[in-house]
Amino acid sequence: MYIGYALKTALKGMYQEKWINLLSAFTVASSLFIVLLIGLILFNIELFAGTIHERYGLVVFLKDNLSELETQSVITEIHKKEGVISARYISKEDALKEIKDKLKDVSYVFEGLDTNPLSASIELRLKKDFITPEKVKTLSKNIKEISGVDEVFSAEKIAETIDYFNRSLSNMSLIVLIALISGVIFVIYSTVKILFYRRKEEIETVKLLGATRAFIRLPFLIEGATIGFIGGLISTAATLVIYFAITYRLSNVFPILQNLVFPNEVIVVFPIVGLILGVLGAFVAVGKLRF
Amino acid sequence: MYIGYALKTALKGMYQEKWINLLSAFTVASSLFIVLLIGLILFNIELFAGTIHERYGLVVFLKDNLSELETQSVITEIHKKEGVISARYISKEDALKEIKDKLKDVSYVFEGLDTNPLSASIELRLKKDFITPEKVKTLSKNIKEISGVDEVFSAEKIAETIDYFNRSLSNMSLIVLIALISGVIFVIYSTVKILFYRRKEEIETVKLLGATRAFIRLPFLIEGATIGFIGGLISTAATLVIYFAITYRLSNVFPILQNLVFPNEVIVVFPIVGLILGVLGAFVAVGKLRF
Amino acid sequence: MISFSNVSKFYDYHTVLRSVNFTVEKGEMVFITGPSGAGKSTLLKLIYRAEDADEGEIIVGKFNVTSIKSSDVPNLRRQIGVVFQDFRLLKGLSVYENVAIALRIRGLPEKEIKSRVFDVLKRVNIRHLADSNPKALSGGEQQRVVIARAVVAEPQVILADEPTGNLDPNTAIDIINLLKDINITGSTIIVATHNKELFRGTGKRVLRIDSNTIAGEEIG
Amino acid sequence: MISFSNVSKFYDYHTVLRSVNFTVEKGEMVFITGPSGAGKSTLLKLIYRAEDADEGEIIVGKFNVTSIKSSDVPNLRRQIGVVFQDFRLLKGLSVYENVAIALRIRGLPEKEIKSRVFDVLKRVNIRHLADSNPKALSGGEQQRVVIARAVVAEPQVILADEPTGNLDPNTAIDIINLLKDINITGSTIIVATHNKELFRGTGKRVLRIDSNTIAGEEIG
Ligand SMILES: Nc1ncnc2c1ncn2[C@@H]1O[C@H](COP(=O)(O)OP(=O)(O)OP(=O)(O)O)[C@@H](O)[C@H]1O
Ligand SMILES: Nc1ncnc2c1ncn2[C@@H]1O[C@H](COP(=O)(O)OP(=O)(O)OP(=O)(O)O)[C@@H](O)[C@H]1O
Ligand SMILES: [Mg+2]
Ligand SMILES: [Mg+2]
Repeated sequence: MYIGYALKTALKGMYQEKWINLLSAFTVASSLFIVLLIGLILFNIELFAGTIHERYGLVVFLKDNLSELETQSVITEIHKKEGVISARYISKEDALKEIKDKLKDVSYVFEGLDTNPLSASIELRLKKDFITPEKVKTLSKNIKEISGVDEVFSAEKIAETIDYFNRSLSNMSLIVLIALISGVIFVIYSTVKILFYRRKEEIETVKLLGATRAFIRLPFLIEGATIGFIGGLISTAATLVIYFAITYRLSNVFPILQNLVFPNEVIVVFPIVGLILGVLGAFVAVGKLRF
Repeated sequence: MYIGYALKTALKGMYQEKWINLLSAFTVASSLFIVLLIGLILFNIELFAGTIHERYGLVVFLKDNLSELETQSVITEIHKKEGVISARYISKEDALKEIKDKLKDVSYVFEGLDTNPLSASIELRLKKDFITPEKVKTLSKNIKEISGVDEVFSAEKIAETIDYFNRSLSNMSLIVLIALISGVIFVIYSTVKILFYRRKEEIETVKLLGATRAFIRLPFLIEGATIGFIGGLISTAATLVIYFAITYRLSNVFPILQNLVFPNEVIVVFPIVGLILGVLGAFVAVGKLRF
Repeated sequence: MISFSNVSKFYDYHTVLRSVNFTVEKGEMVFITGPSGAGKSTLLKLIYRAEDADEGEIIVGKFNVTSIKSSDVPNLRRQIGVVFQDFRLLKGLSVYENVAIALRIRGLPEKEIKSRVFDVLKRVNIRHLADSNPKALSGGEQQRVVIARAVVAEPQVILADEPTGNLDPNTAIDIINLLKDINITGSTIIVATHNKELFRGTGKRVLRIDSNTIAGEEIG
Repeated sequence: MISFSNVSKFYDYHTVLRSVNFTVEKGEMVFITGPSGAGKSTLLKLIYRAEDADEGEIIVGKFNVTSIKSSDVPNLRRQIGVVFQDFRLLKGLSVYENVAIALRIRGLPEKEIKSRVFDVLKRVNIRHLADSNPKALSGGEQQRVVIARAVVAEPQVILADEPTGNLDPNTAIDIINLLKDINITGSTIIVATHNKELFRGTGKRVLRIDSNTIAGEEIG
């Protein structure tokens, strides 16, 4: 029964106070933008960390001049070890080709190379939960004892780093999340508080005329929702622009940036998150409405 | 004569409207924060690009078994070429050592390497304005004609990339700068406009009582200055926190981040910039004050 | 309809009302008078629960105002139309909307709102100002908007606080006649005023506040 | 001191004043009366340049108000003290500060401000309310704050727009006596009012506005 009037009041109020509302939407947008940006960065780092996990493995160097049968038996032996997902055999020749490929940019170091100085090797992929400093150490010790194996390159340091990185990432995510969520709540709360504050006198009067809480609250909830929604929309748009700017432009220079992922759901979800936060903030800001 | 009263009015007004002022300072801070962050990123990319410039050069590979005299004559010849800043001779042995150093992480590729497959070389550093695709091409052709030179590695692609990168960087800086400056002006303008708007009735009354423009404006200018200053302070502090978080924490994982530079002047300059923008925004927002 | 028993009201540093006792019957019209600062407005505010009594009991119709639940306050207030001494017009709204809001709050359909609002604006002679902003009105015109808003919903109780302070004598008498007409249809009315002309010869009860309480009662 | 020659004022859709002519001598005290909406407040607003005249010429002391430079308006207004019909009290400030601002604007030293403000608050009988917020005051008390603010700087001209609408008869007479006292010290005073009691027997000129112009002049 009040809704038509509340809608009209909210729209009119928002038009009359263009400035405050623009600033509010802008503020909400900029904080949601930061949330989105940091979220996106964390998301992508997480993704990247995931691929590091998958890619990472041990490299087992074989003694020179092993027969095919001997090589095969080493591989079988390794497959039996706990934590090993797969093992890929790389011959001397493959190794050189691969290295040359990887180091294209500095390929001049291979100028005039006419003997192949590399060993044949086996690359292992390990299970995710197997990549801890101790487990990798034990595994590589075990593999080294297999006959035919010359050396195991275990890169404990990389394992340690990934481990540390993962832990500090979750810590940081938590801190950043808490800081940002309280930031967004603060902004929307104080935004609606301002709108409420500006109409304090009017609300006081309407209360004295006998208005119910719902009658008073509804326009504010609509305003909060609109501001939050628009804030979410703007921040999503801004993030998309930044995203395309980075993937299309900067990736020419830093090719790794081409792999940045922007989850499509964000485009739908974020304005709705803004709307919900707006309604919530408005609700808190209008408060108990004592009579 | 008005200043004491204006100061009291401004402080009192700011205290009475804690909410609006907090939100304002917060808004200014967050936009200045973005300015600072992007500024810092651009600054560091610029720095990095500068070092790329300096580091970048041509590599001249010499024929095998040149005598010391022949080598010396090649170096002298190269020095004569336009655009060359310096030439560093690297023997076969030095080259291997350097490569091994550079590729520490993948040093296993040198396992079992017992002959030195590398050539002796001369690394050239070029003048900044000489690093354009055509000039580098011409120069490397000229050098190749010197007797005793086997091959010149010119990496035209790197030159092209740097060139492109530099141009798109200045374009982007410009766009970002314009967007952000208008953003900051908008925020401070509308912030003070709100303060002004909230006191519209009061100002109308004071005007009717015979107040001069200065009397009316002064408290607003003081408020704008305070908000801008606090905004600048908060954003500087936030940026410093982010900076230390990145250099101390993340640099464990991405060592390149250790080289990030935070110019100390920012700590002093930015709050002052905030203050000036605040006064400016307040001045514009209060406007002409028609009587 | 309205009864005060031993009602007192204090502000931090002084007493405004002490041991006020009186009753107003349903359908009665009563005047309250007294010097500036006597407590006339405060007494009215206690009736529509804009202020809480510190002592005593206040009954308004079926509501015990002094022990009313917070959620019942809007119901109480919708039984009462108030002509505020300081007008309390809503600045952002037109004259029409300022009057209509009293009906909107009560959930009336748009059509009825329209006819009722224009009716009452006609009765207070400001029909032609319906679309104006209250700020562009003269003092007396604004006061008539407030009166229109107070009576438009035909509430059981009408409280008029100095309703003619900004009106010329002729318009003032028109307003008092309007209130009398409404009174005849059954509304209980209390008018707080300094203006002796308003109650002289009406034959209504006049309560005089002095020294923080009802110091006397006469017939106007 | 004040003279109107053929002054007219229109709003978008109607005429408020047409061809108004009158003069008020320096040191004179004049009343303006007329029904609600006649244009009394508008006439006063033209004097302190809150509204622009659409036709004619207005002179106030050494100022030609109809051709005044925008930068001179504050100087004009500082010659004039206004009792606004709608009070225009500053909500954030105490009663003391509300009165003091009239002197602050004129750049007086703090010490003199203090003694002058307390003096005038005493004269309108609200010295004890100096630290109160205007919102916590009764209607009549607020009106006296406005009067105090208008007279505290002892301006050459005082314009009082319905200054006693919220005051009981005794207080109203006190206020008129206060204005008379100030008038004797040399200020020119114009009082716009509906209240015939205020000018009856004063022997001052009374201008009556009707049909958009000054329709008559009598002696009160
Ligand atoms: N919120 C408040 N806080 C403190 N004192 C108050 C408050 N409201 C009113 N008062 C004081 O209570 C007294 C009575 O005020 P009230 O408004 O009831 O007077 P009134 O009879 O309506 O006077 P008037 O005729 O001038 O309107 C006044 O002295 C006033 O200053
Ligand atoms: N800003 C405005 N825009 C349009 N009309 C206006 C404006 N200000 C005043 N009016 C109209 O001009 C007329 C005269 O107003 P004014 O305030 O001068 O009357 P008044 O004589 O002071 O009346 P009252 O005794 O009721 O205060 C009124 O009808 C009013 O509606
Ligand atoms: Mg009162
Ligand atoms: Mg008027």
